[in-house]
Amino acid sequence: QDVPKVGFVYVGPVNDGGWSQHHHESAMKMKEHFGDQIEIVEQESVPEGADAERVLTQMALSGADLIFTTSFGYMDPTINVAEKFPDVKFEHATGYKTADNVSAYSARFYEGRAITGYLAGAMTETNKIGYIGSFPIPEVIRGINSSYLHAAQANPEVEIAVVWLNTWFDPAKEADATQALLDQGADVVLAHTDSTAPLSVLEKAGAYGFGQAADMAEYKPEPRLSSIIDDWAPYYIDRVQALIDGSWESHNVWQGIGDGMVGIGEFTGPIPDDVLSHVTQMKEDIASGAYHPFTGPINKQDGSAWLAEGEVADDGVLAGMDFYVEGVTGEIPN
Amino acid sequence: MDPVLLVVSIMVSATPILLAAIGEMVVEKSGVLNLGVEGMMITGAVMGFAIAVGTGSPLLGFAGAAVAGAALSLCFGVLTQYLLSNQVATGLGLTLVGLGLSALIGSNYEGQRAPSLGRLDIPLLGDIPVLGRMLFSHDVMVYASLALVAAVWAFLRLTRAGLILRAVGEDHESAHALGYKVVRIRLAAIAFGGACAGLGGAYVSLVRVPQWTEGMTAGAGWIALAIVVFASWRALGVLIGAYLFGGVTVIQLNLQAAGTTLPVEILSMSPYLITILVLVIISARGVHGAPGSLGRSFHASS
Amino acid sequence: MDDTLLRLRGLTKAYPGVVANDDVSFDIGASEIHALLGENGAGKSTLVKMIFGLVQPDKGEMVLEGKPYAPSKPSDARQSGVAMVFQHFSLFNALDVAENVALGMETPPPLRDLARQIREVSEAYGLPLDPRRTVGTLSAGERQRVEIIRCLLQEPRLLIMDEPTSVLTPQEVEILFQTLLKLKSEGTSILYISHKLEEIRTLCDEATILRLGKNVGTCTPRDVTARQMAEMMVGSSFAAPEVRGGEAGDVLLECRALELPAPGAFGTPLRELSLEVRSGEVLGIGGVAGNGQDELLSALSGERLAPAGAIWFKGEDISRKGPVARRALGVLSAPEERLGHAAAPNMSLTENAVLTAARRKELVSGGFIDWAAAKGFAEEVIARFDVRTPGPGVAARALSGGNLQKYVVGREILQDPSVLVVNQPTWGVDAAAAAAIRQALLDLAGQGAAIICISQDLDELMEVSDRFAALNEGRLSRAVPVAELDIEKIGLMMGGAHDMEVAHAAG
Amino acid sequence: MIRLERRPEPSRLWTGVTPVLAVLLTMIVGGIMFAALGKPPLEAIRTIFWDPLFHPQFAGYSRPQLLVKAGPLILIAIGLSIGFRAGIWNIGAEGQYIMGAVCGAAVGLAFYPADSALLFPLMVVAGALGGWAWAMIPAVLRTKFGTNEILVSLMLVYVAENILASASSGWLRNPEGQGFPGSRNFKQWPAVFNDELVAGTGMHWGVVAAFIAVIAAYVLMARHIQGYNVRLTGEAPRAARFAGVSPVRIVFLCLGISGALAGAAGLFEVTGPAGQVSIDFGSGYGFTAIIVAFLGRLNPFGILLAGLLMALTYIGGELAQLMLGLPGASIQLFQGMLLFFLLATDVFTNYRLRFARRETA
Ligand SMILES: Nc1ncnc2c1ncn2[C@@H]1O[C@H](COP(=O)(O)OP(=O)(O)OP(=O)(O)O)[C@@H](O)[C@H]1O
Ligand SMILES: Nc1ncnc2c1ncn2[C@@H]1O[C@H](COP(=O)(O)OP(=O)(O)OP(=O)(O)O)[C@@H](O)[C@H]1O
Ligand SMILES: [Mg+2]
Ligand SMILES: [Mg+2]
Repeated sequence: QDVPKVGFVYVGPVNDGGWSQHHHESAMKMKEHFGDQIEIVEQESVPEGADAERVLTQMALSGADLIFTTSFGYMDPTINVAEKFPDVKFEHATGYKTADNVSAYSARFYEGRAITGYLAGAMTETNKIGYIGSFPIPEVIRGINSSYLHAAQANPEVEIAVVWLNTWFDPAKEADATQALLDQGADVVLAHTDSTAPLSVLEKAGAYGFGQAADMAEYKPEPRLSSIIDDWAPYYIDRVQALIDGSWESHNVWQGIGDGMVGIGEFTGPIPDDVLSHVTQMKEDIASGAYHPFTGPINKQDGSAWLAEGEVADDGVLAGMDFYVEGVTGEIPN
Repeated sequence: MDPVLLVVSIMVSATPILLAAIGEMVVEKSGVLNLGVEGMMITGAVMGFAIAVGTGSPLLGFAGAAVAGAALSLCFGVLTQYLLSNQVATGLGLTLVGLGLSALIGSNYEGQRAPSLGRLDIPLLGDIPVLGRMLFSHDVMVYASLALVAAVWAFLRLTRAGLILRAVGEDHESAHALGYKVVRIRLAAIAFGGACAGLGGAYVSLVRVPQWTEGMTAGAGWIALAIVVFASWRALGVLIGAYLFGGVTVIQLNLQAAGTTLPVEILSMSPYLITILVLVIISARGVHGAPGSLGRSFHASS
Repeated sequence: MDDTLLRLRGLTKAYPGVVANDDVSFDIGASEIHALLGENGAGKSTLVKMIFGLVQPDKGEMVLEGKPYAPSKPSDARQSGVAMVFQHFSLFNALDVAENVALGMETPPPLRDLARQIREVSEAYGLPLDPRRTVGTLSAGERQRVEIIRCLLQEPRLLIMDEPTSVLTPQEVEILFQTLLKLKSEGTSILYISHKLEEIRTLCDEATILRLGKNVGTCTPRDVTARQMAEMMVGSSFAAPEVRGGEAGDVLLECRALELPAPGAFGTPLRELSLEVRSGEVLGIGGVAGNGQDELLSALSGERLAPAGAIWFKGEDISRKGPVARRALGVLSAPEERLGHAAAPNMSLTENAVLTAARRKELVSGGFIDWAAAKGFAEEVIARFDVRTPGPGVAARALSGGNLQKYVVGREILQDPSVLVVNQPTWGVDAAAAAAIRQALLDLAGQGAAIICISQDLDELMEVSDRFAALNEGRLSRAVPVAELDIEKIGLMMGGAHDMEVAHAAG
Repeated sequence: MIRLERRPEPSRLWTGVTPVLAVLLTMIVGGIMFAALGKPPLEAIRTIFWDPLFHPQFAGYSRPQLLVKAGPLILIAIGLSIGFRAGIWNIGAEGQYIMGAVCGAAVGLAFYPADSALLFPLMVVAGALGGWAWAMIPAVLRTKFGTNEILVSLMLVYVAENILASASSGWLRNPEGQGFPGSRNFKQWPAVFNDELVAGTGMHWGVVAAFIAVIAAYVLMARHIQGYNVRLTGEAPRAARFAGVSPVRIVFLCLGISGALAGAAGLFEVTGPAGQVSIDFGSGYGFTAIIVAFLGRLNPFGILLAGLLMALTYIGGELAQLMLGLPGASIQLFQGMLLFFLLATDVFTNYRLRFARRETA
């Protein structure tokens, strides 16, 4: 009974090949790291909202000491349950609310998007890249902006076409959307949804894409050029260690390539050497903090100034980003 | 927008619904309403995928999917035909069971890749400049689905077995009085419908996406049901309906990708709204053609 | 015996709670028209279903032309040369004539050849039919032709007909009889079921009578009276209706040039239909099934609303009033189809009492149903009309047709209607029950109600009506006092010769 | 040979016995399935059916949760059952549930941060009206054009989901939510928060409404002429027209009731247990309620029990995941089996098994 119990709650099945699977795998790595020092319980496919609150409560009742709630929609349930169980610690992913016993953690995926965006800009021959959006939330808008800015760095002519799907995960829709983007002349497609369906379609069409959430190494060397990998394991190990040490404290962190939370998959495929060295360098600069993907001058879509020359976006604005940067066409649905 | 590419995309996106709908049409023609298409499709999707991965042959995968779909549909068949359960409820139950079962079976297949089904360029025809790429350069299942539509049409219109099937759906009492085995004929139709739904599901997991993920048919089975009504229970209508729905789905994505100013919400609702609209137009025209005994239980009281 | 075609020995078939056939034995001779008689539920249909292979006997055996005969399915029967025209047609409305015929044959030729054969055979027997017509659009008489042609094409040795004439005009009956006689002369035997005893006397050579599933005797119909046969069926004597209605009083219900479009693809429109019926009077409306009887009843009951000014009750325009309002006024009706129209099959008799009697019997107050009162009313109907059932809690479908019919008609009569419209009040009902229902209608008229009796049974109409009118393709002929009519005039009226004078001149 | 023989009337005995039999069969077959998945079958069954009620550690919490989970299911299923009785197949309650939540929440949020006691009742009305209006679409299309209501109501679920998505990431988005999707959380707005009425019971207004709906539906169907008309329409449409029942009116009545109840359920849920309008608000209650309606054999009290049983399998299923690591999908399959077995055993209510003997053929 002495070993600490760590719980994980996932929004999808643990083998969804995307978001939930990554949290699950990271949890497994963490468990491997600690072995018998801890006990772990997991619950998959928990709908957000009322059900989440119940599942969290039951988990807390079952004696969990630290619970990771791995989806944005669990934010309010987490806060509510945390209030009822002050002795249990909670870690909520991708949200912004914290409490004495609730931490928030999130990844700076836009750093990865800068790299894949640059690759997309460099690799497109039609000067048109596609982007599959899930929901029009800051996280995704940030990704579109970051991708476009860096694609334009590589290729000033580039255009970006966005298709919104209103889902994180629907392989058939993702496949159709990819096909539609290809039909519209895009030859590199970035996906902000979690399945490998886009890569399958891209492979057939001979176009390029990227791994999302996972390395998606099955699609190496082509069509996958690189990938943005969610790697939560270091963070989980860190936090569970803190729990064991009794040093756990609430915080709100946003980690990127430098901390290892955002991984960049191996560069594969016919990337020209100069592009390769550029992105390799970019990755290092971002990791070291030498380069911030949102560094001015950047204007907003309507042409108004946002960041002056050399100015770096602050986290507050980034966190709530609800506008496109200049050059992105189309409107954000609302 | 390149019309050639568009047509190709539409055909691929419509094929799963087309397969499921043509099967369901036969089921309904025999007087049975099976609302479990979604459950049979998803089961077909997972079994097709599992078998294709296991054997390395997508065609075997399709065969397995058909068998799995048929097997599941026979659960429905036994319940509704022998145990006389309500067809609506049983169909819904079938969907539930199919979704659960497929998720269980599929948990080992997530993230795997399926062997791909090659494109079948029809020689000569495939070389015709525009049409060739548009119509004669698909995978074999696209042709199979079209052939199936033609076969179903011919079966129902031209053969005695087809006539009997229609008769059973039209009036099971009369058919029974003439000595036709209503229940057996319906079971055969149900199994056929299940097999078609299975094929449709496998097309999603083996060709269109292609990979297995839980719940991946995402409502296609329901659309297939709508299309049967939409088609007024005619094979050609099913073809048109499936391609129309596939068309709207693909075109709305293309419009988004092309950067239209139409609001995204309207675009993504459009396949459903247009389906409703067409259903309304068709029913307002008074073309129904629903089989007379559709959805009614039959019990030979002798 | 050499000239025996089919020999039945000890056939027994039990259903839960009832032995439908109990040790039935008789012979059907070659080239013989053999009648099978019996009350409702006597087991006639069950017996012929066994001969046709639709039902398997529990016990007993059959010998066809000296060989044991045990059909396990209709196709066995067809192969042995047995064909059957069903009591309830076994036709498919949405299919065409040729398809319908093909479905009833063992090995039909291709549809095109079949269509030609249908034309040939139908003309040869004087029953013209267009093989491409959709069956749903045919009249009842034409539908029966389809059934008969279907049998004839198989050149049967034994043709079974279960109540074939209940839907035919006298002229059509005449044609049918000629066909049957022709068949007989060609060597075909016919097993003929009917409740119309006069018909049997003209047509049949032999008759077997069933009562409660047992063979209670045979007779030669020509040698006995209809009344004797009826008494054999019932097992006792019974009274024919006696009291004629009272004196005709004021006009209670009136239709003025009622026009109503057809209700669906297979319905009949009502055209310029005018009628009036007075207190104490029974207006009989004859006509071949499918000429607007159903539609007329729907229009009078309020089930379908008529254009304003078309239907008047005691000088009040009730055209736009629905069934509830009309019942409140005293205009009641009982449709032909008992199950599903006049009564809900799966609901109890008590519940079915509420169906039409809610208002007049005050079974509903403030929107809430008084189930005790409803049960009381149901019990009253059961008692007064001798409905044979365990009690009012029984589902309507559990009653036999005749009993349910008594219940349905009784339910309306006991509500003291001012006007009662009935359609086929004794359809398929056995002689004794039919007599009781007719008597009740006459008694009601005697109390001053106006009654419209729509029926295809001319004998019935002659028996109960004061005046007679005929429906033809939705038009109603002028009503003529029954005393002035003979069978030929009636036939002409039913055939659509509305103006009697012209008809006479032509004839 | 085994044959079915229709009973003259449904058997009272079997009406009561079949659900029990179905649950037992489900336990047996489910147990086999759990064993096949390598989990201890008895323990799994016990965790699903027993622990939520009696486990010392959890029961105190999960017992009230049973009501929270069953409340919306019952409320929606009651509405659906009335329509199903009349042969009107509203399969799209999920859409009406969503629209009820969106409309009710929108009306409420328009007054944020008002503190009036009238606001919550107003929201309930708005929610019910939202669901009602959404159900009126298939009703109007069916009565005007004869369009199949199964398909229209179903298609409208997808439309409603799109509206929900745009509401939660657009026009109802919490202005203080830093651009994240999701409306304001009603839990932080006491004036409209649909909280437990008595702490620790799980009783919120939605559950109260569900109980009222059960009783009202019973009275309507068993005693009131309109309920009778509904049943009559389902049993024999032609007889209903003959009785004077307007089929159009029945369509509007049935779809209206089920839409309004589903809408109200959505509102109670969004202001209570869910707390906010979010993209994932639609959690399938509308579809599960169809199963609940049939499990309860369209009888109000049956639905009450079925709703609780369904809630038990959900909560028990979650516990089984937590304690035994049972995969989520197996619970779904388990529920499907329950419905199948109920439908299968239902045959005994209306039919009797006969072992046919044939002496001479
Ligand atoms: N399938 C069946 N199941 C149960 N009972 C049946 C069945 N068919 C007939 N019966 C019963 O058997 C008896 C004989 O029925 P049958 O239909 O043979 O009578 P019938 O003489 O043809 O009557 P009618 O003149 O009304 O047509 C009736 O009591 C009937 O209720
Ligand atoms: N099937 C029925 N049988 C007998 N009475 C009925 C039936 N249905 C409704 N009624 C009675 O008719 C009265 C009015 O019913 P209902 O409200 O359905 O019709 P309505 O006349 O159109 O009413 P309103 O004009 O108020 O809309 C009720 O008091 C009820 O008792
Ligand atoms: Mg009979
Ligand atoms: Mg009114």
